[in-house]
Amino acid sequence: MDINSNKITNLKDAVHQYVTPGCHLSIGGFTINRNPMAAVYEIIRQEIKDIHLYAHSNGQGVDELVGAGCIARLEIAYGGTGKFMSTCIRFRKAVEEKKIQIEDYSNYQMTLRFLAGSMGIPFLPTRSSLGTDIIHKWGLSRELRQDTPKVPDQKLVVLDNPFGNWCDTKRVVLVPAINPDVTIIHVQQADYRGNCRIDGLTFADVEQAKAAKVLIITCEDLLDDDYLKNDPDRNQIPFIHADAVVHIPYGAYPTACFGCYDYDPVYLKEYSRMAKEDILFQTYLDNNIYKKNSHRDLLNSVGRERLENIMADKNRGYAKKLDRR
Amino acid sequence: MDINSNKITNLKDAVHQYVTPGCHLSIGGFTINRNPMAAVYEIIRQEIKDIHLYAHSNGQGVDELVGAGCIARLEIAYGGTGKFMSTCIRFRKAVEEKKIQIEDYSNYQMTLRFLAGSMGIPFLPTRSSLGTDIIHKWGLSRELRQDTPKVPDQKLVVLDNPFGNWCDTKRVVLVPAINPDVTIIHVQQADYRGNCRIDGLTFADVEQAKAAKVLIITCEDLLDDDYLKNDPDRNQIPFIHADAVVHIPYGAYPTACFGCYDYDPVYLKEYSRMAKEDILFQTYLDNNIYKKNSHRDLLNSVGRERLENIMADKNRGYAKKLDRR
Amino acid sequence: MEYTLKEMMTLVAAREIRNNDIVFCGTGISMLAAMAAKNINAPQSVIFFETGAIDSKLEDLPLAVADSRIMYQSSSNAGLLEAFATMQNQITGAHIVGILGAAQIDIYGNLNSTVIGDYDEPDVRFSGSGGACDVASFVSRTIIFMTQEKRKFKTRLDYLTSPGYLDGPGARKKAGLPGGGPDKVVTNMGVMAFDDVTCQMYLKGYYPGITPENILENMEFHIDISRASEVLPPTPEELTLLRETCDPQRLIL
Amino acid sequence: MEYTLKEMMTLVAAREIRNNDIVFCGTGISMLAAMAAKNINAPQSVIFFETGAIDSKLEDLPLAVADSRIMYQSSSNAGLLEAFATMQNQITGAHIVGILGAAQIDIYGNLNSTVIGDYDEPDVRFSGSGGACDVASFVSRTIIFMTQEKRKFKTRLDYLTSPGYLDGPGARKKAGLPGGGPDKVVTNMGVMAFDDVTCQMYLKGYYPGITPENILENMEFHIDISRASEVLPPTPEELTLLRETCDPQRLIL
Repeated sequence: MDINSNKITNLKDAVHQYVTPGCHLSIGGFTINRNPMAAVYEIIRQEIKDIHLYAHSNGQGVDELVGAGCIARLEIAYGGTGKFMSTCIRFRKAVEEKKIQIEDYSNYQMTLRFLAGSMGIPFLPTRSSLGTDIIHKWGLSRELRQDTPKVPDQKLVVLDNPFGNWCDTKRVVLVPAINPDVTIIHVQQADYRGNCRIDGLTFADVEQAKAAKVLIITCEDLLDDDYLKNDPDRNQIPFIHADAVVHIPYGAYPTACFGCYDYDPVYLKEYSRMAKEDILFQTYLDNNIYKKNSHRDLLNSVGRERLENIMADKNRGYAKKLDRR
Repeated sequence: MDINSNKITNLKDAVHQYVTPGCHLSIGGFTINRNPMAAVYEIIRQEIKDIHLYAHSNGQGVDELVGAGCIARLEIAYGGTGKFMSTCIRFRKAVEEKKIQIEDYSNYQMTLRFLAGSMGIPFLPTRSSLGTDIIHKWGLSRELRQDTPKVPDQKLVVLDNPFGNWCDTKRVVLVPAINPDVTIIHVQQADYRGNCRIDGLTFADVEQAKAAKVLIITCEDLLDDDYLKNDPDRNQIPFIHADAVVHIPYGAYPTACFGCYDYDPVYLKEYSRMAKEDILFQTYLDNNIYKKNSHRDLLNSVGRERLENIMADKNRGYAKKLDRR
Repeated sequence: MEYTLKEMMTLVAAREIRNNDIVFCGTGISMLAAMAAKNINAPQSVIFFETGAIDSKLEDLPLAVADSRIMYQSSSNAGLLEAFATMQNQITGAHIVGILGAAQIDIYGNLNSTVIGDYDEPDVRFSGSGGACDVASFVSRTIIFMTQEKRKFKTRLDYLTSPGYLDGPGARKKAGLPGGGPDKVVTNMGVMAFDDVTCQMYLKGYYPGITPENILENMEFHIDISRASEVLPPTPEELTLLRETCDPQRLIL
Repeated sequence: MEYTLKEMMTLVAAREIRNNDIVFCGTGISMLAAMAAKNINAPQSVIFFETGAIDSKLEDLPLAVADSRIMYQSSSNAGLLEAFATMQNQITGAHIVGILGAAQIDIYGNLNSTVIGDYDEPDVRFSGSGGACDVASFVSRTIIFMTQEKRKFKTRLDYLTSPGYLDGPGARKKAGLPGGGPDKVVTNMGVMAFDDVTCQMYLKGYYPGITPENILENMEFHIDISRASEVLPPTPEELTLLRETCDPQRLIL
């Protein structure tokens, strides 16, 4: 991939080329916002399995990938989406039924792990979790760690402060870097080379993007010229990190995309309802994902009215009048 | 200081209250851009001495503070301003004449040290400087370190990677956090509570600001209402870090302020010329700083024509037609 | 004025928030408590989310800490790194009060939000820490929402997700933790605080119509009830502001 | 066409830059070399500054790496943290070529830009590392500008600011450094490269009118000159683009 080339492609090809069985993956967004849902659905549709997924609180996308059986191992801080699912339903089932291996961290720790990966260092320190079971209980065994070169040999390391009591700190927890094989994020604007502009909170997308060996960007608006260079202060990810750029309007649907559209409460509630029963969930997967050819197909079946309901007020970035009860 | 209060004050009071003799200080900007020069001149005018200064490549402001005899100790990465002074002239003299104590780091290391301070951790790791004299030669002795609680007991620590060869990394250098007593930055826009918006590169200003026990902000535009909240994505420093906000148009002069004005090549060349000789430099200090009551006095003596010459083109952020030869 | 227990809990937590506090809140009732404090008793308090927004306007109630509603008219929009650094930073962290919830709590205010049963063979899996462990590790004090049930107030946690006072006096410091630890536990029956010396939970208040004994019956461990008094019920003004300003659509209440 | 040695040096360095390189540059001649490459032989190369700007338009020549001219029409404006992380990150770092200068260099391409004399009692103080040590530590290869003088090509450096190959084969790896090390040294008399096996500097080229012996006379240590050939002089096209497009005001040239 030439760094300075035109990287525009389509979602089917990008997922097929980069998201391979057994790959280590991370996805952007947080709970019900800016998840790269079109890409998540495409991964499910292509039935890519045995994925090692890294998540802080990525929420909806995680639950659907887990539910569809794509995930073998999951390093995660939070499997929930807030009000819609205080605990992600398929995630919970999969863990309780031991269908996936799981290892727990905190949100900050997962974010630091991506940051370490993006910085090219093996670990970063924090004071979070000292004295807790996040330190004592490992989800991935030492044996698995020894046998798996893409997993570090320890979950984390507690280190006495080598600078005495500097910063009034006795010891710190070192969390190991993550360099996913692939990171997929959804952004409001990207250009042909892969410069990205995110409006609203960036969550940990920037660190996830820069830590990845391959970065796939899906975007609401695709610019085939250098327009984004007119305001470089707002471009959080420069093109040198990008490998594929895909134009997918409503690419975060049914999660929200600040400034563009809100989450769809109808979809998310229906999802929660159907996720609760295995048979219903299979129906959900069939109707909403497998039987659809593309994200556009899904949007067509959702229909214009619901998409209009979630359209963001331009001054607020969300749909003020949306009925969320 | 109430976090949510109106923090507008004037420069004389802010400097007098917070920049005390012997304090540990850091200033924002880089070489010839966005140094908080009005505040630097006020510190010199108030003859505050024995300061411990932390700098990456802060350039013009560092050289003037050193030249005026305000600095006792200096932890620094680069004492230069680019084309105007490949090595800062008063800095060089002070080091060669042993008038200040100096300790050398790299730019990344100093930035990481501020970042560690802002994150509330005692150190951060990097692979920079392994095998070099930055590791072997310490400017501040172990004895001084033992006797000075505000200085860490070691310059840096080399640590074998506790995660084996994770990230293909054998060992790292840990650099200790900095929490300056005071950081002073100059920004394009701030509001009464201390929300800051920086246009163009932020250098390490954000980390320096968030690491500080006290943050003084000088700004080109001061907003006495919540206008900056209309575009929160562009506000890099929220008000919770701020202690004093001072409105000083041309507060970075003679260094540049992107979008507002360029550096003044006439001033910077004249400075370089006068800095070369002790007697001339004393004249410079007398005429440009001690005999002036305020930054406005200095700007008045510079005159409208020169200020007009450096006025930034609004579409470029700098003065396209400025004669810089 | 009539009120629900959820309203009572929200307002009791809100009363713990003071001007000059920076309030970290999660989803649901904790967010509502922070909004109530801001609208009722602590107008100068600042609301803050782990996702990176600070001082959000909150014209409408968010349903998650990543809801676009928190991004509108905040003082600064950043990301998780900045948010958690603000908590871990002892200069800003000293101003922060965190509001948390959990599946289990013990007498030292340690929280479990990860599993019931064995970690490797869980009977019930919950969401996990999210930012809770970070908040509980870093900030000056926390307020914890709990439902008063025996299976939730546990002698021994199945998994310690978020640190309270760990195993007692000095334990946080010994472990290397910064921050202050739990300040209050707000349940549907009363309010607990923590003893300055023993770091153990004690009953501080019980709601009208509830007795200290009722509360003890709904806990696996015993706590001191000698310092308890009845909690003042919500005032009409509190209730009106909570219902009409904070959650008019009754999304949480 | 007539040309100055400074023009020759700039163009010789520019020729080392390829399409798909990300070029880290400092102030002065190194920035001009990067601009020359972009305008002449490597239009797809990307210019990058330690202060946080990448892919700047550079309509006008900056006089410092913090000059506002680098902030105009870049692909992204950030800060030092992002810039150095991009270099230390091995995925992006593999694409980066750094252009450096120094006061002293040794046979392994180690650089001194800190002091002449003792560190505690310096005879001459220079600017110090700035980002040079970081760049030399991290990136895939570096190009070094030097003036050909005995006091600058030293058997032993007074201070090792920026790592080259340290003390020879395997030493970078042993020290724990990533990155590749020095690739070329461009002086006012010729160009040196580094032997794949010994990691020692050797003469690769000498400018028209200069002999290998002239160069050896201006170095404290001896290098192999057996592989040296004459460097092609600047073409009229190179000179015209350099003078008229890159530095029309002759701020550096």
